[in-house]
Amino acid sequence: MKKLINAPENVVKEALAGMAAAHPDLLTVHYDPDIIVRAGAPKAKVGIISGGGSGHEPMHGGFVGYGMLDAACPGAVFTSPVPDQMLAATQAVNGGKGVLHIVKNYTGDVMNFEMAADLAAAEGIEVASVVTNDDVAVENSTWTAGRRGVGVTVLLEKIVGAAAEAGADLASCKALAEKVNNQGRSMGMALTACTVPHAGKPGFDLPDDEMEVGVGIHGEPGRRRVKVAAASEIAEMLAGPILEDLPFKRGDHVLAFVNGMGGTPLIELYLMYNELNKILTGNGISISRQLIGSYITSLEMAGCSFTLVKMDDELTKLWDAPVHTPALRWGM
Amino acid sequence: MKKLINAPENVVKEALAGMAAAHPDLLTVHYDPDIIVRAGAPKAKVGIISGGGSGHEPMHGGFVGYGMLDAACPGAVFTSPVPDQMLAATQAVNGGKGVLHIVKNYTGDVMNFEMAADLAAAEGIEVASVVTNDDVAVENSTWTAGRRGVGVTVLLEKIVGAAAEAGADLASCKALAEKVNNQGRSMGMALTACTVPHAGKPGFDLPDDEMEVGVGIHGEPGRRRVKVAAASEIAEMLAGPILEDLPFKRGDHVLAFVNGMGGTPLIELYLMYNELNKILTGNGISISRQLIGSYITSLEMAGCSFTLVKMDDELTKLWDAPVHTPALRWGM
Amino acid sequence: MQITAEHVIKFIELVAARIKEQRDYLTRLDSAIGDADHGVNLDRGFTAVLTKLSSVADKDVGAILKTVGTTLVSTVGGASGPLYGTAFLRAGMATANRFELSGDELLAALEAALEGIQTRGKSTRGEKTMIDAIGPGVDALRAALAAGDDLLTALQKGVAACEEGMKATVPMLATKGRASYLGERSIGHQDPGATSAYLMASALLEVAQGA
Amino acid sequence: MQITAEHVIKFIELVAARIKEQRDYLTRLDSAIGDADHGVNLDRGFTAVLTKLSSVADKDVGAILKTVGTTLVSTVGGASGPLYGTAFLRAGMATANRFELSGDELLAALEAALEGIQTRGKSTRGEKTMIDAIGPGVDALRAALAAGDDLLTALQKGVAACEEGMKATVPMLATKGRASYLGERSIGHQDPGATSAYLMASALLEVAQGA
Ligand SMILES: Nc1ncnc2c1ncn2[C@@H]1O[C@H](COP(=O)(O)OP(=O)(O)O)[C@@H](O)[C@H]1O
Ligand SMILES: Nc1ncnc2c1ncn2[C@@H]1O[C@H](COP(=O)(O)OP(=O)(O)O)[C@@H](O)[C@H]1O
Ligand SMILES: [Mg+2]
Ligand SMILES: [Mg+2]
Ligand SMILES: [Mg+2]
Ligand SMILES: [Mg+2]
Repeated sequence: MKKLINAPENVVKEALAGMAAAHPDLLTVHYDPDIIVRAGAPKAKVGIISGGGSGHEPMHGGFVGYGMLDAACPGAVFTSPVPDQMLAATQAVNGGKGVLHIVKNYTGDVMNFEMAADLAAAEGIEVASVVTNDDVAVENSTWTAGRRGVGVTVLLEKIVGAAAEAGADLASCKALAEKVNNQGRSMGMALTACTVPHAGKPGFDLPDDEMEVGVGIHGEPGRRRVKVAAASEIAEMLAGPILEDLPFKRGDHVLAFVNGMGGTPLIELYLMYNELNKILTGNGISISRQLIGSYITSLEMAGCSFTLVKMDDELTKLWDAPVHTPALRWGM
Repeated sequence: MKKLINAPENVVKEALAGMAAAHPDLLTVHYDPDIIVRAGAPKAKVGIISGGGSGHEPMHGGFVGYGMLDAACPGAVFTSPVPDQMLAATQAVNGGKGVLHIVKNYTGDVMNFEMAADLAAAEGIEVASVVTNDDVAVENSTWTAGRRGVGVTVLLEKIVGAAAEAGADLASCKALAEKVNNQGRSMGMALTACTVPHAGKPGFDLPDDEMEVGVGIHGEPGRRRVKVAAASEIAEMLAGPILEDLPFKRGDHVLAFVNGMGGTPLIELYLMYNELNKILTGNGISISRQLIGSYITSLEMAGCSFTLVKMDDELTKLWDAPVHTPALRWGM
Repeated sequence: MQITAEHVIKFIELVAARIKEQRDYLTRLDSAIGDADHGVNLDRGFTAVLTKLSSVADKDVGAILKTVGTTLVSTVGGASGPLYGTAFLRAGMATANRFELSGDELLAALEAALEGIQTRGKSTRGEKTMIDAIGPGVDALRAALAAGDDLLTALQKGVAACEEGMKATVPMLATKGRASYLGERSIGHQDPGATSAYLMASALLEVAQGA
Repeated sequence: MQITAEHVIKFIELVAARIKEQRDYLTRLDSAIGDADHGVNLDRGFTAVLTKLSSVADKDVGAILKTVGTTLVSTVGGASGPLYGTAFLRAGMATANRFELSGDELLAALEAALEGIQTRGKSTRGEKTMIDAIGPGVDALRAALAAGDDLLTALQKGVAACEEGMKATVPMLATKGRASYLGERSIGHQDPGATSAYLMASALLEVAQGA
């Protein structure tokens, strides 16, 4: 295992210390429980918080700031944070208008957030939750834990953050979050595995000529292993299931997000964007907004994911609204 | 070799097509010769262009836009662009106030830019050049090709781009560029090699317990190979030679740039920023501005580099000035 | 025989030691069908639990188990944190103010724990999770006690069933937790949570045997 | 014998073929002390040159070589593009309007090429570059012609010296080009540019031998 780290058990705290040193204008880091709280957020708004395992940077801590998250709860690497963190974050950002929890659909995340929400409710804080589940690689069946929450989470945090900044109330924020989640779909693939610092070994062995299709963001294997293919074929493997699923049709405008898994060079992401753009154009769908880069990652995994969200005027306006966080910034 | 590409010979053009599709508001891509030209740049300003091999994305194409570059010339992967590209870019951005060529000190880049400058001069276009050479890993001797241009290039393009946007003339832009270069130093390291698509094999073999210290950005081996060390020790190996070299002293304010080589997860960059911050604090130097991310890369290489630029009010103001490019954006 | 508060302290200490020993093994199991953190998660949790034990050394069984539960909830994270945390919390509620547990009281505590996991995890048996080890173990313990076995014999039968349950997760298709994302590919691997559950069960037996 | 314009066309075609054959070898050499692109760079350039050759098939040697030079400058990039480009341009200027070259004229063209590389690259011998192969080759050719050798014998001596020069780059410390960044670590590897220069020299000899 080769990593720019000291001891595996200190990775998260030391990276948090780096964030605190780098972005004092945007955020404050609290330890034990570890939370990242937006600096100088107005109190008279709905608080927006999210959280999940570490190793997905910049998600979520990199999205704390104006127009996006009010707090983030980083767990151990690939491990859901504990309820204490979400409770502390909820308390920190509650200004009386309630707090929205943005949760990715993983058993651990859902349970830990649920426990925190119960504790917060017991303190009289109004909490609403949205669970993202946009990964079409997983069959959406009542017999499974359901689809994973992946790329849509990033886009949703930006869009709902903008609405909260503009004064939307808790119910509207929750409804908006559900709308974005319903209108979004994702799928990812990996060329290489990644290594959890504590484990010291890659999560799976992948021969030099094979790749995993339908991976999540936790270094777990995907739905199937196939021979490495050309970028154009990989783009079809990802875009196909997304387009077959609801809700995309000819004439739609989408926000297209081509995401790197952490170890993928940008030149490859632009090349994949070119492939995605060709596929969508061929399907009569046009890209009205785009995001290209490594925003929801799996440590140093090489690979990419596509996320499409069907856009309308409301979502476009919120997407375009000013945002100022360590990882996403425009309009200010 | 596992990459998200189609044929190796089409990587650059297909990634350019992706950039063109993604950023029509910011830039236009011309082919044969391949150049990326800022969209809607005002004509009555000094044109700022740069270029170099591809594989370093977002540098340079990702820095084309308001307040930074007016054009970029992408060569083949790790190969200096040809004079035809720089000539075409110079012609495209020349508005009569002259054009500044920002060149990284590599034999190939310098020679190809020189030839282009000669050709442009023959057409009556006023051209000035600055050659960046901030890599302290290379001995600065008249007996060698001199120090490589690395991280400072990114910061310089931002700062000089802001000056040009504000109306500085060609001589001032050149003088400013030289000032930034003189006040900046960098050093990099690699945990893994990278694979040039055409070569199909990593540029060097690195055992699982070793790393290269003093690498450039072209996948070449570094100055020395040592056992993998803790992040704190690696930070010392990089910051030490930078601080020993001119021009940093107690009380200085610096712009600190922690750069990922392309395959390094952001969590590690923040952890390294934390180490750098501790070292600088210990030396009485304070970080007044920072940039953390993968901005000058070597394909999928894992590793990082540090760049420090000594700041003053002039440079700080120009750094803070609005910029809007695919890779750097603030203030607008 | 009875299970005393002292036994419970010893049991928790032994679980912590076993988890630390088997940390990499558990993580390796989780690496095959999950995200390679189960051993690390539980080790972090039980290491924290150890630092809390002295504060409840003279308390009743319920207080000890509740402290274990809240500490696990606050330090483990992931799926196993809320699940094991809830299990110990519920077992603690079932044993409030008790300094000694009869066989039936122990059974009631374990049933409460199992019930807590199932409620929190919305899971049933056969989904390739920890309850596929805990469930059969509790069943066997109940049956043995009902048949008049002494506690030690009953515990032995319970742990044996728990081990069988753990092994029976190998051919199962996961439909809960992270492993469910793998679909058919989850088949052929032993569930990490079932394995840690068996480690805990055998630690309980070991303490009872030493008693 | 004389070197005709037709020979020059054949020479360029042979260089293009040899470079394509040796592309991966050259790239491997560049991978050890450079950036793994020398073979790919030259192959891209000479592939482009081939498409231009028909347009100068009936032109004089100078026109042919100038077309090769400008095409290399426009398609190779890196260090070798301007260097080889300049070399062919200068050789073309030295042979303007000539349809046949005597030994002395060929020598003059090669001297102009070497001079061009040195000026463009600000390099001297002993720095572990292509001129450590070209320089000794030109010297040997000059000496042989001065000693009265016929052109073919002189070329043979020149190419042998060129090969020796190429091999002599192995123990050299690089002080120009990318390899110089490696410092002492550049020692022990053959320079890729010296190797491609030797390939070109031996192609010239092969064409002359077939003449
Ligand atoms: N819904 C559930 N019900 C019961 N047990 C579950 C459930 N989901 C997961 N588990 C158990 O949790 C174990 C994984 O724990 P751990 O690796 O610590 O958490 P995570 O899956 O969040 O990484 C699985 O092996 C399984 O036994
Ligand atoms: N200044 C120089 N003078 C002469 N030859 C040089 C000089 N710099 C580099 N070279 C030659 O160029 C070769 C490398 O060419 P190439 O790999 O195509 O370009 P780059 O170094 O830009 O990647 C070296 O092996 C060396 O022979
Ligand atoms: Mg986990
Ligand atoms: Mg090169
Ligand atoms: Mg796990
Ligand atoms: Mg090279």
